[in-house]
Amino acid sequence: MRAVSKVKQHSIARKSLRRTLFFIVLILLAGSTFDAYNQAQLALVLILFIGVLSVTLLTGISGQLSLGQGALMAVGGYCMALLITNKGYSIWVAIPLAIVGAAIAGLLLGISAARLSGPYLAGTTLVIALAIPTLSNRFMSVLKGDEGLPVDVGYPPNWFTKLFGEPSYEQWQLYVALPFAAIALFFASNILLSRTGRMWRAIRDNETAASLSGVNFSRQKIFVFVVSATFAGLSGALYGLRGLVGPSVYPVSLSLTLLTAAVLGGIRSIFGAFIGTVIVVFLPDWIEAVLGSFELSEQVSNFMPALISSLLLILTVVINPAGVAGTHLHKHK
Amino acid sequence: METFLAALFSGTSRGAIYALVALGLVIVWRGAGIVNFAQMGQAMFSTYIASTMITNGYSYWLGFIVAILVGAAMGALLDILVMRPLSNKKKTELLSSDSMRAAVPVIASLGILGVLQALAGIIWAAEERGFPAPYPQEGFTVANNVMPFTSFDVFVISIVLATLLATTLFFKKTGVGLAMRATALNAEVARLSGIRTNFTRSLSWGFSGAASSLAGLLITPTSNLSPNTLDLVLIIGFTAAVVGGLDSPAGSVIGGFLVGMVISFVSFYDTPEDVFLSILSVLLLVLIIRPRGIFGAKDARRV
Amino acid sequence: MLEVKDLVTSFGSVVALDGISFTAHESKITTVIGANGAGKSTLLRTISGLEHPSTGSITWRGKSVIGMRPEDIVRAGIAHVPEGHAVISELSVEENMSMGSLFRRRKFKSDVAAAQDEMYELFPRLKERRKQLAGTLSGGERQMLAISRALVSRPQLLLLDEPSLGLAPLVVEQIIDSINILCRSTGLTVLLVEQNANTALGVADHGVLLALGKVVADRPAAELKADANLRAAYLGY
Amino acid sequence: MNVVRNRASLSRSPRSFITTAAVVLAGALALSAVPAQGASTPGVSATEIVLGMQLPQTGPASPGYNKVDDAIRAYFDYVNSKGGVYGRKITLVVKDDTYKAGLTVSTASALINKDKVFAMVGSIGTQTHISVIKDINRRGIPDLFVNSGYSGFYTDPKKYPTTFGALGTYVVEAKILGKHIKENFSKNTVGIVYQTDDFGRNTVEGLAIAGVTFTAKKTAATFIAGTQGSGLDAQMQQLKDNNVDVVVVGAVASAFAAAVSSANKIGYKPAQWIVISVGADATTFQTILGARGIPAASSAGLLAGTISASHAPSPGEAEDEYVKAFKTINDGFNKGPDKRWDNNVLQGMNIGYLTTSALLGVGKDLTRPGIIKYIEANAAKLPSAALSPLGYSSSTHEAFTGFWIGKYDATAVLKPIDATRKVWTTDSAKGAVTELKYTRPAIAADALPKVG
Repeated sequence: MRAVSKVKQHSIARKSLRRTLFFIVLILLAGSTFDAYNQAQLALVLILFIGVLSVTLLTGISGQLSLGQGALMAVGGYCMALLITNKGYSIWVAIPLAIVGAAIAGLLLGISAARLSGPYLAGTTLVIALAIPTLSNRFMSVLKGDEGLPVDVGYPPNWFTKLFGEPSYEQWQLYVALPFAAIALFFASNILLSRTGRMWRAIRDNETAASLSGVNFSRQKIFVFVVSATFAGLSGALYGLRGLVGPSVYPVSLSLTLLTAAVLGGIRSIFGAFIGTVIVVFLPDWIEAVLGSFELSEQVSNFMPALISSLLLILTVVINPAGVAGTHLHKHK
Repeated sequence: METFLAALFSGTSRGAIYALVALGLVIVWRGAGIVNFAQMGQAMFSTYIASTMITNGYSYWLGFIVAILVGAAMGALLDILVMRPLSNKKKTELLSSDSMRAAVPVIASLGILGVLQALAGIIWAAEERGFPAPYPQEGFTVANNVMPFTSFDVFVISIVLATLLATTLFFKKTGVGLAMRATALNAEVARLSGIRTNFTRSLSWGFSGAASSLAGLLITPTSNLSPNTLDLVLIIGFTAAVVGGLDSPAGSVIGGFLVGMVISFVSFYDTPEDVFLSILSVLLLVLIIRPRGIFGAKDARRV
Repeated sequence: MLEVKDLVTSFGSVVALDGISFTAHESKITTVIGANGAGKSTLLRTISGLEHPSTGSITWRGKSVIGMRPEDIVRAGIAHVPEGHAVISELSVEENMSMGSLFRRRKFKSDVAAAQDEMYELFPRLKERRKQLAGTLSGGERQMLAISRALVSRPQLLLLDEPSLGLAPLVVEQIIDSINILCRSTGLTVLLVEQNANTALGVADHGVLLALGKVVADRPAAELKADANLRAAYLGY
Repeated sequence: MNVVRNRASLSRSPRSFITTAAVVLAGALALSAVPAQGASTPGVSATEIVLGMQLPQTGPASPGYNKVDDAIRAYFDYVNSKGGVYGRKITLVVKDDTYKAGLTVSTASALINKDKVFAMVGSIGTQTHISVIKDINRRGIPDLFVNSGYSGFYTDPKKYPTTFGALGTYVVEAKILGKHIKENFSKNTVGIVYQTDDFGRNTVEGLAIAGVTFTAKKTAATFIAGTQGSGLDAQMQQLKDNNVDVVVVGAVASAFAAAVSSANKIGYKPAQWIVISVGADATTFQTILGARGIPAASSAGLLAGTISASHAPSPGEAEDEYVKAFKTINDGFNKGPDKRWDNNVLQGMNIGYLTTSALLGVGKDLTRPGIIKYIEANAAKLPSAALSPLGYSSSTHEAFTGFWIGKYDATAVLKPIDATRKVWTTDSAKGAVTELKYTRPAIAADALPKVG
């Protein structure tokens, strides 16, 4: 029995690894053909993809609706920025520590949220997303208020330039984000395929049945929050490395953007998370490219991207709530 | 003492409006199981219509009534055009779990909010404008002190209380009200009783739209009008609804006044910078003791 | 006369009703019996419009009800009391009952009150508790309330799904008796779904035995009751 | 059943994953790709100079500011109608960052990499600009005439060599107003209401240097920027309770309107309102209070007597030659949704004018290092509508170091407080406030800057 499950675990890990390698190759291929701007956008996709995965795990897989993942991103970002600016740590040390910080925040949030469900959880997390950024003014001397803590990915180390040549700033952003996104993908894939993922889905689909079959319900719920916070914290740290960690980097709308990406792509799959992130990041450019051929007055053109993307959002949800990647789920019971 | 009174008065008039916003959210939640994030977007839009009418010389009251009617129509229309087609998808596997039934309409309502804000920007430009109050905004004098409490605030509180009373009576005493409550509580039994649930559900959306438009008309005289000015009001109103219990209209009123008082007393006695943190603390405190809000049903009807 | 012909209803790949045909005659009690999962509840839910059949026909008094919405089917005179004492616990007894006649309020104003009074006469215990929340009632009282809720709509056809479920034998007897009296005195047509075949066949005129979504027997109730082989094969006793 | 189906969904073949993802990414590329430009200096060709600007055009922080880009563009269109700069027409590419710093990084990247702008011009938003200033400077892209008074951008040109301001810094203005307060209101209780961001804090800092200090929760009332919409009742009550009779407002115009409304509500009538120039926009003030049912005449009455400072003429000074010329251009060329003449439009026009004069001054051979060097060295030669010279030098990139102090009259026009307009100057550090003698160059008949 044990031997069998070990074999299974191996095959799960192998499958996740295969998927991750494909992902890396795909991104590197795309990155090498893209121009500088799209390389930077692709880096942004990788960063937000990790954040969207945190929504996929929390909401899509375990069924807990959070509107405050942006606040967990902020925790990750601030932890990292403080370690870099005050302690002089390199990003490679600061990011893992920031993830630990976010995981602790996720634990606290999970403990207080374990009893909440549905809109109550959504409401609480939304207010958290609103309140956390105001802490930066409350603890002005450390968190530097609205001005925030400027940080960036810096320059590649010598061994890197020796091996691969001098990358542009955009390429370097992409190369920094890629390993983290790949690790996140690997872990998310492993979780989803494993027994843990099945347990989380059981929580989502039927709380009572799950608790009857011996799942320690609230402990699992808290665990989901911690794992999800780890992903969000990593995403938030990388997001801050684009230039600044400050309250205007992690507004309430960031949390809603993550949820939007997750739902657009298909909230139950990793592939959906990726597609959704690509859509959210590139949609404004696509709209701009299309609108460029029309003569619009400034009053109209200013609001056109927001109007079109919101309309697309409604249409996608109404026509196929399972999202772009979830068409095959769209069947009658 | 003066500060105390001032905080009390200020909290009452603000709380009344949050109560109204929360009531709008509760009506839709009960009626359709949806948290409508577009609600204050609808209010913003209908308030702009009133504002346009008033600046073009129509009377305040005509604008007032038109805005409320537009709000009601907009609510019903959103249900018919977006939410009903969405809920017809309930049979799909994705929407079979409760969390998704909560999350997907949230996304749809965010989309609606985006559309309304963009349209308002296109139609009325994004400049911030003021909105008139029908009564003077000069405070009454209590014990030789002018309080932040005006004839307009009296108007606000009385119209909100009247609305709450009328809503309660409507739900309790009329057949349509009973049909709406039945639809909200158990749609299947309601349908098997011959109630046209699609209609009653749209009616809930219409009611909620009217209530939130009223809230918009009442809050903009102190907060200005621009496509985004009511975003924060929605979040605070949502908090109030959650604190009070999303299933309970009475709870939304208590929650609204409670949150209004917290905001007011923290602003007057501590510093306005702590407002959001204190709202969060109150929310967590209430929900840790009662996970479904103060007046929320103990037994989970919806998970 | 209710005529069901070649009715097929499925959920995804699971076929719940697999070509069902039978007839329920007017002013008679027809009972549908069968083991758990035989498709009895689905049959009623399909007749009342809650489920949509993929093929087949359902006609009531010569008119097809396929494609009609549940609320319109009620208005056409077919009332359904679903499984599990379907009342709304958060509403009072009175409100639950009047719910069923809301759609008749305008046209038959005087009759609405009369219909309710009849129900209070039929189930006096409900009258005592009319102001109470339905959630506070006992199981039997809830079942009485659910039936009353259906009957105040003045149906010609009553679909009754497992009224005995989870109730004490004495209460079951009382409820079944009331239905019997009502049917005989008013000419109401009843389609009674029961797992408890003995009780059902005891009161019914006609019996339909379902197994795995198919009709295996369609005979007068007394005849079915007497057939020991059939009982043993499909009902397990 | 769910579980089984989900697992099936996850084990969809990697090939289809790859294909779909590749298609999506290729689509992204195809739609967003822009042909590379061959010119040696990005954004400059024989016929065109491309400039980039980012600001909140939509969203909560946009009101008012969203008029500046239209005004700048209107001035450039005017220049283009007159033949452009050495035959090159100026194109302004504007990106909306909705005042979210996370988005600003993307819009800046688009301007730099996609639109290949020669320089950034007139960008608005302190916090958002912080997120990109380092990158812009590292690339050597001129970051001209930033619309922020945050002194951190300008006082250390070694840190940000390409960044130049377009306002006097908040500290300088506060120091000058502080001196005025010290001299004229020494017998009064002075209080302040300010927003807790760089703008509000720099204002408090500048006032403190001038010797005007406040006590937290007594004479200093704060609010989080963006929340003034819910009224400033508590703040005004606090100042009233502490018998403050001179109220300084370190906040945006809508907050000033909210403060006056709230004070009015509680019958609080301070003897003097003093408003930092950012918040003293008469048009915004009257638009908000006017529509609240307070007619223009009496909202001007509420504004009348308010003291403020300015580096430029008041937009209400109809006789000023720059105001006159800019107003005509605004009427003819502004295609924005709201082109009503106000402080924001005047500021935009002046940035357009300054940019044009810098471009003219560098000469035909336009390079990035060239224009940075030129601006730093020739501040005195660059004309503008301001009543103060530009302060750019190798030690600071602050724009206007001079402010004059004025009082609003009954027609909502800021009029000099002294019989003749006196301009005061100081630095963003501890330096003294002194009077400045400056004669502004006259505007040419064609309203184009004459350099050299």
